[in-house]
Amino acid sequence: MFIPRRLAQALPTLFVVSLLVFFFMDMIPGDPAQMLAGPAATDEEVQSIREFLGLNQPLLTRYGLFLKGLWDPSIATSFRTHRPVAVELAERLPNTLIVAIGGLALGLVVGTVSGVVCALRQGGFAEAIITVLTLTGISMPIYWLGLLCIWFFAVYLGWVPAAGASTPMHFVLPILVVATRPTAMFSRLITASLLEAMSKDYLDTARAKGLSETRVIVSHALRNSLVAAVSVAGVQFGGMLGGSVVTETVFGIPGVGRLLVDAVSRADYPVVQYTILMFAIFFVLINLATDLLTQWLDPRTREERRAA
Amino acid sequence: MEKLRLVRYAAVLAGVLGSTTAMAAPEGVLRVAVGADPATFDPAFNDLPVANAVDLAVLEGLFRLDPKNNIQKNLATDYGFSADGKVFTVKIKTGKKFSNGDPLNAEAVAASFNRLLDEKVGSIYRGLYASLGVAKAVGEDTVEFHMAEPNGHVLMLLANTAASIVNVKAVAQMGAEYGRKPVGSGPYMVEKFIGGESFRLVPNPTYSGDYPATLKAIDFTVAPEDGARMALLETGGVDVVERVPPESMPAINALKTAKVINPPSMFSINMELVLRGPLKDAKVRKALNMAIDRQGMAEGILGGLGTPSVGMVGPGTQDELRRTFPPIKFDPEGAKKLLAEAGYKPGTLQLTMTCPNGRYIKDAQVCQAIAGSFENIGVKATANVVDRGTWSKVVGLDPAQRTDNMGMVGRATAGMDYTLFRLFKSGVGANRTGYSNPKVDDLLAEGRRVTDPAKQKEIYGEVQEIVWNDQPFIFLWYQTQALGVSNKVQGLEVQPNETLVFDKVTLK
Amino acid sequence: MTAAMDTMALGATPPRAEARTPRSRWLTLRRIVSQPKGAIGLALVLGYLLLAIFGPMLAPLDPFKQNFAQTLKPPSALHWFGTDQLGRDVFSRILLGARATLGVGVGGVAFAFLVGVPLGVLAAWRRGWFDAIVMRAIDVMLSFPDIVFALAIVAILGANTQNVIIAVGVVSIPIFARTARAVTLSILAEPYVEGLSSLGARPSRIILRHVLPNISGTLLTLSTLLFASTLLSASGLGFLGLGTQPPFPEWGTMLGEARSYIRSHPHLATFPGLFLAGSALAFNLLGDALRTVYDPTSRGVAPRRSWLDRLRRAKVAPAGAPAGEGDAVPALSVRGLRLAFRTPAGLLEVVRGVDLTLQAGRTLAVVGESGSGKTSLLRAVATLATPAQVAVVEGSIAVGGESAVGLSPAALMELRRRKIGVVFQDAASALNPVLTVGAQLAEAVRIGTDLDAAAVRARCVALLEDVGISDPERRLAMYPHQFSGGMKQRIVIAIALAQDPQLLLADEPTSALDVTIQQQILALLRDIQRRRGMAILIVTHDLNLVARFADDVAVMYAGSLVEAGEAAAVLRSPLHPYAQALRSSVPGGSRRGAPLPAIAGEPPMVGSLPGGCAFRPRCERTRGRPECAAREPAARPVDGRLVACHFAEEGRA
Amino acid sequence: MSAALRIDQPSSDEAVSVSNVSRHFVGRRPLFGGGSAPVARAVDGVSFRAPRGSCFAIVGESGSGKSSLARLLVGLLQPTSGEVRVDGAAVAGLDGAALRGLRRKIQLVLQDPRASLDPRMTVFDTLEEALQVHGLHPGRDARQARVADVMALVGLNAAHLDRYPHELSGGQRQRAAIARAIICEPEILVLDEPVSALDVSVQAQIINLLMELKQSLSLTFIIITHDLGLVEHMADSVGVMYLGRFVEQGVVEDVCGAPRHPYTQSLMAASSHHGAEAGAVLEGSIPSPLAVPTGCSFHTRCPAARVLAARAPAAAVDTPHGRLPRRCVQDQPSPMPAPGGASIATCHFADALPAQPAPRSA
Repeated sequence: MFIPRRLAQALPTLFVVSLLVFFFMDMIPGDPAQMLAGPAATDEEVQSIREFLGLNQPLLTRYGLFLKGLWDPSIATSFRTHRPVAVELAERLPNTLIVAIGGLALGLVVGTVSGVVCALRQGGFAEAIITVLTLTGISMPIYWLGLLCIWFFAVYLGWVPAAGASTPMHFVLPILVVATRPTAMFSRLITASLLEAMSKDYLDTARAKGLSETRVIVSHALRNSLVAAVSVAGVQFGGMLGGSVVTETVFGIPGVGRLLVDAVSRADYPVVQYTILMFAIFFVLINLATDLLTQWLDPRTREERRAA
Repeated sequence: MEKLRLVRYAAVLAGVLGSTTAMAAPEGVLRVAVGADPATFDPAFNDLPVANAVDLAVLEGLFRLDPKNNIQKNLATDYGFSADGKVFTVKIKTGKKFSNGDPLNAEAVAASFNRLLDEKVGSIYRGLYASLGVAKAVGEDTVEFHMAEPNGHVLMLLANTAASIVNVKAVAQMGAEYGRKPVGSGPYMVEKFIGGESFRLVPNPTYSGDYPATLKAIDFTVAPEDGARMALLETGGVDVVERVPPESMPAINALKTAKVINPPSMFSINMELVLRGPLKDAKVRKALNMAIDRQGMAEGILGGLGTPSVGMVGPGTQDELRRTFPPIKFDPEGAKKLLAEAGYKPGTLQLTMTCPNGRYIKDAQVCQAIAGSFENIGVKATANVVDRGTWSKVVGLDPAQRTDNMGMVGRATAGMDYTLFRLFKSGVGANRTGYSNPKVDDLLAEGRRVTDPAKQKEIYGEVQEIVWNDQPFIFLWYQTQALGVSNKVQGLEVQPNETLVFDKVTLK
Repeated sequence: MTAAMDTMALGATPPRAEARTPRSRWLTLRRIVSQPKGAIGLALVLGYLLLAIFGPMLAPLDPFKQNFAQTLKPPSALHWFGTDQLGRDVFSRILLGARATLGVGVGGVAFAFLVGVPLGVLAAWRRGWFDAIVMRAIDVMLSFPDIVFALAIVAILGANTQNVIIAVGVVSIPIFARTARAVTLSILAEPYVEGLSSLGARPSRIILRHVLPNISGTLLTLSTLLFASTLLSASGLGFLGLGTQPPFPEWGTMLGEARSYIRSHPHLATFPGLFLAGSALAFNLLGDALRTVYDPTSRGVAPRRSWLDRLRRAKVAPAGAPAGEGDAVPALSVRGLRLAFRTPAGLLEVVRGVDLTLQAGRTLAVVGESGSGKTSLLRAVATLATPAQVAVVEGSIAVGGESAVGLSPAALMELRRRKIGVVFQDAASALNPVLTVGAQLAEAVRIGTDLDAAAVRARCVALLEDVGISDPERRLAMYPHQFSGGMKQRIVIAIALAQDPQLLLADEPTSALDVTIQQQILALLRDIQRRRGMAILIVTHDLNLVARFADDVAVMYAGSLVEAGEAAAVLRSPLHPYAQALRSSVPGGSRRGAPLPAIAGEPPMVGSLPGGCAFRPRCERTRGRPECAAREPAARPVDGRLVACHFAEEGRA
Repeated sequence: MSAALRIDQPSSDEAVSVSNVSRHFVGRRPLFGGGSAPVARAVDGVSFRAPRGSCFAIVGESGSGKSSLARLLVGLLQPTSGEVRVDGAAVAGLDGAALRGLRRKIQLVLQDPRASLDPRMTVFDTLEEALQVHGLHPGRDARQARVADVMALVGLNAAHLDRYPHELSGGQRQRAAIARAIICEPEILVLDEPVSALDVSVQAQIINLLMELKQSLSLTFIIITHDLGLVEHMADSVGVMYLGRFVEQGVVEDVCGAPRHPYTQSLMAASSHHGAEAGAVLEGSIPSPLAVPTGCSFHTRCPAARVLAARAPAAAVDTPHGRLPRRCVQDQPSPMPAPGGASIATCHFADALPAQPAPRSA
C-alpha cells in the first residue's frame, strides 16, 4: 500500500523533471549536429545531420518521442553511438554503483566506529584526531585527494592500479577516496546523535537493568542513531551518484557519471536527458528505500505513515 | 594521371617492403592507454584518432596513408579517371573476405560507399564525400564512381579511414552494435569492447594482405585523466600512452622502461579572426601576428609540443602541394608601430577571443598567454575560455553573428582542397572568418577541377601564399604529438593525424 | 562535490530553535571561541577574509605578468610559491584569487540564502498550496544530482564567475528553503507565537520580529557549513572545465588547471589546494562551533575530567557496617552524602549532607522543589550519576548493606541488576522507542541469568501481568509509542521489577500523568510493594501524593533535609517553617478565594546559597535572630522526627 | 450563581458566552482504498457563560479538548459549528481592526512561561511590543511609563526589564507573561494551566497575584486546568470536560462539593489527600478523540456503570469493558440539571447515583 502510494506521489515530480531535462537541454549552447560535423563543416552538412538526428522536428513532437523512448529503448538512441541509451547505461551503471555502494558502506562502517569512539571519548585525544581527520576529509576537493592518492598508492607504492575498472583491485582506490566524505559525515552524525541519545532516560533504564556500558551504547544508543544515519545515507548515496561525475573522470572508471560529462560536452542530448532522468528516478527510489528502512528501524514512523 | 602513377609506384614499393617484415607469427600483447573514449568504430561516424587507429587495423580502404601521410594502394590495384573526369574507376584485389567470411568484392565496396553517401544513414562525412556521386560495381573487381562533380583530390579522400570498406550486410544485421565490433577485412578485429573502459583487438584469421597482424592482441585502456593515464605507463600497466602532457614528459623520459616519442602532427592551431571592424585592417592583423612569441610559448607553455607555423596547412597535408614561408617574427615594438599606423593608440583597441578548454594542448593557457601578448602591444584583450559546447557554437557561427573577434581552432586537414576551399572561398559555409578574395576564389575553383599534380601545386602554392600574407588568422603553430612508449615496443608509428599505426609493431 | 547534500542531510532534522538565547552577540562569540575548533575556525575565517580584502594589495608581483622564460619554476626567494605555466607568480595569484574564491562562496551562499530562506519561511507561514508548490519544486530540484544541476546551469548560462555563483547558489536553494521551512514551522509551533497571534500581532511582525531572529542561529550555522561546500562545488565545476574565467585567478580553477602538474611540479597544485581546503576547513570548523552554540542537541557535553581530578578521588566513607539502628539491614542507608556537579567553574554542591534510612517494605518520599537536589540524590542512590558530571564529595550510600559508591563497573552492574529498580518521571523517554517492549523487558530479565528463551518469555508475561497489563503475550511485540502514558509507566515499572530489586527508586513517577492515571500507578506501586515487601524511595513535589502514599517523608530544601519523619505526622503538623509553608500554600486547602499563605521569594540557586540557614531569606521566623544567619542548623530530633531549624519548637501548633 | 445555568439566552452582562461550540479536526483521507477521513472531535457541542468579573474553570485530563476550547475562545481556532461571543460580539467572521480590537479584550496566558515568551526579547521588548501591536500609549516615553506601571502591578521591578526570559526564574517569567497579557487592558484572561509548571512555593504567589489582578482590574477569568484544588480556590463555575464535552458543569460548590457525574466523582477522589485508599481507582485511560465511544463517551471507564449493571443485570449488555447498562452503551445522555442545585450532569443515572461529598480534608 505504502510503496505504490509513494511511487504515485513521485510521478508528478518525475514529470516535471522530464520537462526540465528535456527543455533545458535545448538551452545548452552547442548544436549536436554542429559538433558531430566538426569545425570545417558547411551549413548544409550541418543541416543534413540535424535532419538526420530529428532535431528539426517541432519541440513538442521531440518531447513526445523522448517520453516514448522511456518504454521503447530502440528509439532512444545516442547521437554518437546510435545504440540505445538504455544499453549504454546498463553497461556503465554497475561500475558507478560499485563505487557508490562500496564507498557508502565503507563510510558507514568507519564513520560509525569513529563516531562511537568520539562520543565515548569526548574531549579526548582520539576525538581530536578524528575531528581533524573528518573535517579535513570534507574540506578536501575530492579530485585533488583522488589524484594525490593515485600518485601515492598507485605510482609511488604500486599497491593498486592507477586507473580503469577491469579488476576488483581497480575499485579499491576509488572506493577509499569516495568514502572519505560519508565517513566524515557519518562520524559526525553518529557522534552528535549518540551524545543526544546519551541524555535520554532509556539509557538510564538500560543501565539500571545492569547492562554493561558497551551494551547500553550498542543496543540502545547506537540503534537510535542509526535511524538518523539511514536518512543521511540516502542523501549521501544520491550525492555519490552525482559525485561520480568527478570521481569517474579522475579514476578512469567507465561509469554513468563520466558518460554524462562526455555526453554534455558533446551535446549528445538523448544520453544526457535519459541519464539525468535515471538519476532522478534513482533519487526517488533512494528516498523510498530510505523511508522504508527508517520505518523498519524506527517503529514510530511506521504508525505515522499508517495513520496518515 | 601520369603524376599519380609515381605515387602509385611508391605505394607498391612500400607495400612490398611492409609484407617482407611481417612474416613471423603474431606474438605478444600490446597495451595502450588512450585519453579519448571512442564512441564508435563505424567509419561513417567515427571522429576520433583513436578510433581511426582501430579502423586502420580492422578495416581496409581502397587506399591508405602511410605514417608520413603518403597515399598507398590497399585494396585497390589500379585506378583512373575517365577522359571527361566524370567517372573514377578503381580495380580491386580479388578473393578478399571480411572477417565473418562474407566476400569483399566490388559489390561490397560499392555498397560501402553508397552507405556512406546515403542521406538516411546520416554519416557525418557525407558532405565530405558528396563529390563521389554514386558507386557502382562492375563485375567482381571493378568499382566505378560516377562523380557528382569533378574532384582532383579523390585519392586523398579515398585514403582517409572514413572511406574504409564496411560490411554493409553486417551493418544491417548488427545495427548500432556494428560500431563496436565492426566487421572488416583488416589484419585485426575487435574482440571485445567495454564502453568507456577498454577494448581489445585480435588478429583476423581471414586476413590476406600486406600488413598481417604481428601481435596476439592489442589492449586499449581508456583513461581520460592525464595523471591517471601517465601513471599507467609509469607503473608498467600499459606499454603505450597517447597524449602525454608536456609537464609529464620529463618524468616519463626519466623512466628506465619508457621514452616519449614526438611524431609530427598535422594539427595546425590558429586564432581564426573574424574579419570585421578593426580586423579588416591588414595592418592590425599583421600587428597582432607580430605580437606573438610563438617560439616562447611553444617552449614555455606547450613544453616543446609545438612548432611555429610556417604556412597555413600543417606538415603531412599533401606535402607535395604544401608551401612554407619564413616564420613570422616576434616583434612587439614593430607591432605597436603598425597599430599606431593603423590609427590605434595603446588601449583603444579591444578584442575578445573564444578558446576551448582542454581540446588542444594547453589551449586555455595559450589563450591567456595570447591575451597577455596583446596587452603588451597595447591591445586590450579578453580571453573567453569556454566549454566545448559553447566553443563549437561560437566558432561555428556565421561571421556576421559573432560578437567576439577571434576563436582558437585547430585543424587537421583532409587535404588542400578540402581545407582551403572551405576556409577561404567566399561564402562557403565553413568560412567563419568572412574571408573573401576574388583571386583566391578563382584559384580554389580551378584547383578543384584540375587533376594534374603540377598544376595543382602551382594553384595551391599561390593560394597558400595569398592567405599567408593576408593573415586572416593569427597563425600559431603545428602541434607536436607526444606518446609515451615502453622500450619493449618496436615499430610503432603515428600518422600526422594522430592515428596509431600498428602495422609493424613487435614487442621485445 | 556532495557537500551541499551533506549539509542538508544534517539540516534535515532541523535543530530546534535555540531555547537559551545568548545575552548578547558577545556571548555568542565567547561561546564560539571557547571551543578549540571555534577559535581556530574563527581565526582562520578572519584570516581568509583579511586575505580577500587586502590580498590583492599585498601581492608582491603582478599576478598577470607572463614570462615564458620562467614557467613552472619551483618556489624561490623571488617567487615564494613558484611560477605557473605562463611564468606568473603563484603567490601573487593566490593572494589575488582569495577575493574571487571567497567571493564565489559568499555570492553563492548569499544567493541561495536570499532565495531559499524567504521561500521556506513563506511556505511555513502560508502553508496550503504555496507550501505544496514550494515543496514540490524542491523535490524536483533535489532529484538532480547537485553537481549535474550546477553543470547544467553553467552550461546554459556560460562559464564565468557570475554564472558559477548562480549555479552553486541555485543548488543550495533547496537546502535553505527546507531548513528555513522546518525551523520556521517549529518556531511557529512555539507557544509564544500563539500568544502573539492571540495578542493580535500582524503576520509580518511575527515573521520579522520573532521568527527571523529565532531561526537566525540555525541559518547562520547552515550558511557557514554551506559556504565550505559551495567553495568545493565551485572548484568541482572548475575541475570539469566549467569554472571561473582565466586569467583571473580563483583557487579552484587554479587547482583544476594545475592537476596535471601534480607530480612534475607539485607546487602548482599544492598551494591553491591547501588554500582552498584550508578555507573550506575554516568554515567547517566555524560552522561546527556555531552548531554547538545554536543547536541544543549537540550541547550538554560533559566537561572533561582533568587528570588531576581523576587522581584526586573523592573521599568516600566506606559503607562498612551499616548503622545498627534496627536488627534488619536497611534497604537503603545514606550517610552524610554530599554531591557536587562538576562545572567548568569547579564543583557545585547540590546535595549537602543528607542522611536517610529506608527499611524494607516502607515507602520514603523525598519532597522538594526544583533545584532542591532531590533528583540528584535519587540518581546517586540509583548509581546513575555519571562520574564525569557528578562527584560524590563525601558520605556513603549503602543499598541492602552493600556500598554503592566507588564500585568497579562490574560490581556496579551487579548491584544495579540485583538490588535496584528505577522508575523515571517520563515513561515515554524511559523506554527505547525503537525496540519492542518485549525486547526491553527480556533484556532486563535475561541479564545475569541463564534462562532460556521460553523461560524469559514466561517471566516477561508474568511481569506484565503483575503490573496490570492485560493480554501480555500480544503486548510484548508492541513498541512503546503504541501504549498510552500510563501503560508506558507500567512497563517501566515492570522493567524495574524484573530482577526482584530490594529497593525501588521512583523519580516523580506520576507527575507527567493525568490525575486518574496517577491514581492507577500509585495503587499499582502500593500493591506491588505489599506483595514483594521491597522498599520504595519516591521523589516528588506533590504533597497530596506524599499524604496518600508514603510512610515516611523527607523534605528537602537547597540540598539538605529540613524535616524528616513519619509522613502522617510531618504533614499534619510540620515543624520546619518551609515544610509548614509548603503545606499551607497548596490551593484548595484554605478558604476559597482568600490569599494563599505563599512563601515569599524564589527558591535559591545552587551555588549561591545564603550563609547560615539556607531558608533564611524566605523565612518569617528568622526576623531579628542572628543565629539563623550565623550558623546552619543541623538536623535534630524534635517530636519524633528530624528537623533542621534552630527554632523548630516554635512550629508546634 | 444561577447564571451558569442560563445557557440559552445570551446577555450583555456576559463577558464570554459559548453556544454549542464544536471543533472537529479532519485528518487526511487515505489516497487509496477509499474510506472517509478520520474526524477528531476535539470540542463537541460545548456551551457555557462567564459573567463579567467571574471565573469559569474548565477541568479535564489531557486529551479532553480543554486546550482546543481555550484556543476557540481567543480566536486562534475557528469553531466548526456554534458560536463564541466575547463581550457580546461574535468572534467568527471578524478580521483586520475589528479582530485586533476583540483580541485586545481577551488575552491568553499559557502554561509554560519559558515557551510563551520569545527567548530573544527582553521583558521590556515583549511588553512594549504588545502596546505597539495595538497602537496604545504612542510614544516611547508613554510606553515606558505604561510598562513600568504594569511591571509594578505584577510584582516585578525595573531590574527585570532588561532581562531575557532565560535569565528569570519560573515565577518571574510567569509574572512577565501575565504582564504582557494585561498590559493592553483586556477584560478577559484565558489562563491555560497558569501554575502547573511552577514550583509549589511559587504557585501560591502567582495564584495570589492573579486573584489580586482580577479584583483590581475587574477581569473575567477562564481557567483551564486539571487541578481541582485550584478550581475550588479560584473559580465560581466549572465545566468538567471529557472527550470534547462537558460531562458536568455548574457552580463550584455544587460540582466539587457534591459531584453527580461519576467522572467528576473520580476526579475529586483522585485529587484528595486520601483518595487512593478511599475512592475507587478509575480504570484505563481516556480514549482517542478519533474514536469517541458510542452512547455515553465515559462508559468505557465508568465505575458507576459497572455497579449499576450488577444491580440491574437485565438492562445490561456485554462489552469489551465488561457488562454495562444498555443505555450507557447505546444512548448519548442529555444534560440533567440537578434537582434544586446549580449543576448539570450529563449522565443517564445522575439522579440515581448518590451525590458524593468530596472526601477532601480542609
